[in-house]
Amino acid sequence: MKSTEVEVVQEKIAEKQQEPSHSEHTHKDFFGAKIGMWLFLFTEMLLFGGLFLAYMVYRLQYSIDFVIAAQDLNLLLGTINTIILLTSSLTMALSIAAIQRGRKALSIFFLLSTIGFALAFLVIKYFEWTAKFHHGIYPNSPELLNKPNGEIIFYGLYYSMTGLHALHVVVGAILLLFMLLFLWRNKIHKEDYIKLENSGLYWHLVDLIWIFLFPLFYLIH
Amino acid sequence: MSNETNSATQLSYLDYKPKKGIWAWLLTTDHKRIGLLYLIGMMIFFWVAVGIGFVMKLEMLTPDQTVVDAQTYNSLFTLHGLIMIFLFIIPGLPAVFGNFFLPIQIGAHDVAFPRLNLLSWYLYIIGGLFALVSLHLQGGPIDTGWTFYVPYSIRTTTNVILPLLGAFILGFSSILTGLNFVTTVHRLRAPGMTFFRLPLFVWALYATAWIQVVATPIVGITILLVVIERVLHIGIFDPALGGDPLLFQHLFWIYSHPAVYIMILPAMGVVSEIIPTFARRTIFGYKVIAFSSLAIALIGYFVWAHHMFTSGMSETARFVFSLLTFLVAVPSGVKVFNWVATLYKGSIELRAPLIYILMFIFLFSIGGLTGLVLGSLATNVHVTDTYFVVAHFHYVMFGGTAIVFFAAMHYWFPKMFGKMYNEKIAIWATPFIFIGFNMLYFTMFILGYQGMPRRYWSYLPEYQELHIISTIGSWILIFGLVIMFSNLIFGLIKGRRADSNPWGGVTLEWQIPSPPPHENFEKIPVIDHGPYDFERFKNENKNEIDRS
Amino acid sequence: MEKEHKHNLIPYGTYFLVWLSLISLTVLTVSVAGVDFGRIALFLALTIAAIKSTLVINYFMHIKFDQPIFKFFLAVALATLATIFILTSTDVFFR
Amino acid sequence: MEQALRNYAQNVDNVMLYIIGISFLLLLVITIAMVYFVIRYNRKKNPVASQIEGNKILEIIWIVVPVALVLTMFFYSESVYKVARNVPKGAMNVNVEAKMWQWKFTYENGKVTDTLFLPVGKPVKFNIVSADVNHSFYIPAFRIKEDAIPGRENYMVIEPKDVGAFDIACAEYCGLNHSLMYTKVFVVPENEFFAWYNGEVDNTYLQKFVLAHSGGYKDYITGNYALLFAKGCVQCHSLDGSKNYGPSFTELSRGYAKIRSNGKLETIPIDRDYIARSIISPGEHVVVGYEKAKMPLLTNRIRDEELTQIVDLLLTNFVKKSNEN
Ligand code: HEA
Ligand code: HEA
Ligand code: HEC
Ligand code: CUA
Ligand SMILES: [Cu+2]
Repeated sequence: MKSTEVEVVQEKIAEKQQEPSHSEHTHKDFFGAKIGMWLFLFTEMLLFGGLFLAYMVYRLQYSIDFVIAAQDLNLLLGTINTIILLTSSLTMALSIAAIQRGRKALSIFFLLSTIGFALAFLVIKYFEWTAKFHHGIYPNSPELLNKPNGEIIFYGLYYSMTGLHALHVVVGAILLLFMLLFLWRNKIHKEDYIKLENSGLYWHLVDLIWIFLFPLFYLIH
Repeated sequence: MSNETNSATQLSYLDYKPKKGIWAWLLTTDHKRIGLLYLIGMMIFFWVAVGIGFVMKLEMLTPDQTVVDAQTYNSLFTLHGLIMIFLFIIPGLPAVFGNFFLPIQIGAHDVAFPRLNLLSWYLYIIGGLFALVSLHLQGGPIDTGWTFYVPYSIRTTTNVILPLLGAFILGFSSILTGLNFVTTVHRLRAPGMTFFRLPLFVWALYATAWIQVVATPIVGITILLVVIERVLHIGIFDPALGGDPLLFQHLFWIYSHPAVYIMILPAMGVVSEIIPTFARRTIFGYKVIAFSSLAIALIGYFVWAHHMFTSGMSETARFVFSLLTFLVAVPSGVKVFNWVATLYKGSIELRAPLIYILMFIFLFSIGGLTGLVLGSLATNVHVTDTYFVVAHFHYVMFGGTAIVFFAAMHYWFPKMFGKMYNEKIAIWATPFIFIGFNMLYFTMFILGYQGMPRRYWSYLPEYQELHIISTIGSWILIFGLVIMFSNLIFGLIKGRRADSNPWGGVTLEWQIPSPPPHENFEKIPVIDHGPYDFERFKNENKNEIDRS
Repeated sequence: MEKEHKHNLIPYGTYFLVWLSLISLTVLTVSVAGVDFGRIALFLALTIAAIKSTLVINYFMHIKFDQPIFKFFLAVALATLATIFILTSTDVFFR
Repeated sequence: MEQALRNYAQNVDNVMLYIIGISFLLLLVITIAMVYFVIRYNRKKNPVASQIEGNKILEIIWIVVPVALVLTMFFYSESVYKVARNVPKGAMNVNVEAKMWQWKFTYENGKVTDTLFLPVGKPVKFNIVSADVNHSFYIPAFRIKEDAIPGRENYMVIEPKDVGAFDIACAEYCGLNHSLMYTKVFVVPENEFFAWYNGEVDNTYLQKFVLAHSGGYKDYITGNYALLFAKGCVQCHSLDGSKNYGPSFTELSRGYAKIRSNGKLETIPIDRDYIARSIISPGEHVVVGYEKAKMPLLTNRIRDEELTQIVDLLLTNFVKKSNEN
């Protein structure tokens, strides 16, 4: 969009504000809401950024231990989960595209499938984790403590990073459930779908993070 | 724009009560009320920390035990640091005066997300309560220092987890405030209020808000990892399991160095407001000051490891970070020079707020310039972790930010409450504060250079004389502060009515009644001039100026 | 505002294409992981991840079609991240 | 380069002077300008302000000049500091282990102490580790410290320039007794150090040695009393009247000595013979008040001509001095 257009938009908004209004503004500022959402996403990015930084430091220090430890991760499940999340991102985007065109039912369908994928992801994650637990590999387990430091750290990072990510998936799924409700009740519709759009942004971020987690943990050889 | 006509049509924010009783405050989304809520919360936490500081200085009177034992002292300085940093000085200016005046100064009715704003306040209070509750739990108050260095923080048996979670929540509160301000500045400027017509306080808050948004999450995750380490033993920070304590220090300072600019930038913004008002002239080098705020925010990001020069980092890192540290001093210097130049050929009225600002310039310069000593490798290695550092950061934080906080309280007092404090008494408090401050903290530079390490409960007898001078200084200082605060509180109760523009300021907040009406502006103003255009203002409001 | 949204209507097909590329990139990175690329293996994996995330950000998250200010914001955040990594490297890579 | 490490503390002080000097000037300029403007352009004297928006040249000056200034500071400081990160060839290794709340020093030959002993004028490299939490190995007099971090080994180099005793502090917060984690480093002449290192003398010997003449190192090498230092007499006999293991040499100026010989109290004049006998057969007569302390037999360390020299020295400098008065 050209800058002149931005100015036009800004002036329009300014006009709106000039109308005597009350503090519960009747006009919503979609653009502002989106700015807010993006800023929030940045904080999430940096939150994980800290963890990735830790990963970098330790990968450098314990590169061999990392390779050994990574052999025990289930590449197949990891790949399936990657595909699931990517697909959920697609359905999320489609859900927004549908409501943009005013097609509520389609939008709801796509949103439901997104939530479905989220659940599938979590179920697979659950099996992955419990399998590890059965092998006695979890933080502070005697089995793990016997291993070299590098492997302990690898699993420390693995559990905290995928754990935090899983937490985000859960939060995202709950958020999407609310959106479903709003869609259902026509609170989200063709003219006002910023909530759905923002939740979508959040959901894509969850996907983005996984895009990096996946090679860093599952693809070390 | 006289007071009477306006108050007839619009209720002041203090009188406008959409809800009953206390709920009119606790559920308000009015940015001005939220600002006051912050002020109240901050007052309470703050005086607790001041009391602790006072006790610490008492303890330092003699080389051995004076009033408290070692364990207590360790908890005291930790709490003192924690409260001062996370509950007072980081939220301080943005949350109180930023909340109150940012929307007014850009000509808006409120911030972009008023309800989020209230949520920030609740998070702030909850975070503070976490810290306070931890004091009364088994294990005793946290004793790690405000820096939480591992592995001590994962070994100590005191209550670490709760204050850490408190800090995490406070971090979120800070992020949300920052996010709110960035959006507000982008979206809610009045028509014609271009970026280069923003008052410099807004510029400073904008730069600060960005740091809050992109730096705070790092400390958030760091703190969480420490908590996880304590509970689950994942090894990331535990050297016994292969963890790297230096990684913690990096992560901690990646946030906490930018955080010191979160503390000082808003203060610098306030200075750029007060000086023009009392000099009756436009600021010298508006754009340079505006950009130096951004420059400080930016370069401030590149220097964190100057807190780690002796930690065993690589030589390369020592070199790089020292060099960058020196560069960050330049934009601060630019501001100082521009402020002084703004006094040149002004028409200066020496009122209490300006006196505090002059004091700020002097004290902050000392603090900042000794920052150079700390940034230089050779000298840092000698004075790091000594009282020299303690002196440095009190000069910049207390002599810098807190003194500006006082200036801001005086400057905006009539606007916020529609009352006036007693000017004479306000001025009388300043010499006590100035002398007490320097006695208290300048001695610490000397102590530090002589090699007295910080966080010491007992010390070698040869340091005692200086400690005594310093402690006496703290009494004088507190005396001055008590005068100042009592005067303000007295003004609040008994002060005479203030009119809408007692100082002859020209930014938007002075164009509306005191205290501001609930909606700030009846009609959003249209802006066609810079923020400090006294020339224009004089022609338009001749009478207004002559009166003051 | 409404006009803006109509502006941005992206065909469903585009999303499918993006999705297809994402999936194929995933398949690529997994199959390539078996091959011994030595030191550049990590680099390769991260490059693929970077390409994938560019796709997600540009299309799914609409950055490509949104107002320039979002690109600028994103640049700030990414630059911050980059700074943190590079400057920390001056320590950990030279120890 | 070698000199640089030896003079490190001095150089650090110079850097400090340089930075503080410039800072002080800047502060002075700022403060004077500020105060002058406030007085000169007071509302009464200057009722109408001039609206000066800025001045490009000035602003460029006060960006460029500070940049230049801080760069000189940086490079000066860095050039000084570099020396302290450079391990000189032939440096002696000492392992330093910090533990809540004490220090442990291990020497190359396996000797372990809790107080540090170093030879003067020889570069030393400390390999610093920690057994529990972070500490920092800080010797203020040498203007240097380095943290002890569990799980890693840090290093630090110094080259002691003077004989003396200096404080070692812990400068990184480490819990309850952080402030009590003090010890000392004793810097002694090389031969004394090696006598100790090889187990010929014990810790207290070196400590006393240093304490006896802190500040008097110059005398040791060149001064009148060189021999008294070399033979270690000053360990027990001070030169300034202060009390120590043995009577101060200034006591000789009494002219008469109250002694106990074979249990009997006697007073005999202090002369050449008395002094010589005190040294070659210490147990024969004991100065009153020092019955419990014993002067060791040092004849194996003193050759005959040295003995005469010592006696002469004591006679002329202590005994005679009093006679003149
Ligand atoms: C408000 C907070 C604040 C501010 C603004 C600053 C500002 C600066 N600080 Fe400070 N600092 C702290 C708060 C702050 N600091 C705290 C809390 C700690 C200790 C943390 C802990 O360990 O607990 C600390 C510690 C600290 C250290 C680590 C010490 C150690 O533990 O080893 C260093 C090292 O480089 C440093 C440097 C600087 C520098 C170079 C600036 C610069 O930004 C200063 C710039 C200002 C000026 C230079 C003065 C004005 C300019 C002129 C008068 C013009 C002339 C200028 C030139 C010639 C350049 N600080
Ligand atoms: C803003 C920050 C701030 C402020 C104002 C102060 C104020 C004081 N500090 Fe501060 N101090 C720190 C931040 C601060 N401190 C930090 C971060 C540490 C490091 C902790 C650590 O090592 O972990 C520290 C450490 C520290 C030490 C070193 C402990 C050690 O290493 O052993 C000492 C020693 O005496 C000390 C003394 C004091 C005293 C006597 C006061 C005061 O009591 C002096 C008197 C001041 C007042 C009476 C009031 C000032 C009023 C205002 C600032 C604004 C009022 C505003 C409202 C009410 C809204 N402090
Ligand atoms: C380990 C301690 C020690 C050392 C080393 C030592 N002395 Fe003594 N010295 C004593 C003590 C104790 C006495 C007092 C008891 C005595 O007279 O035997 C003493 C007594 C003396 C006296 C008599 C002093 C008087 O006031 O009457 C002289 C003279 C003397 N020493 C000379 C020397 C000389 C010369 C040396 C060095 C070659 C030396 N001492 C080394 C411990 C020491
Ligand atoms: Cu050991 Cu402090
Ligand atoms: Cu810093």
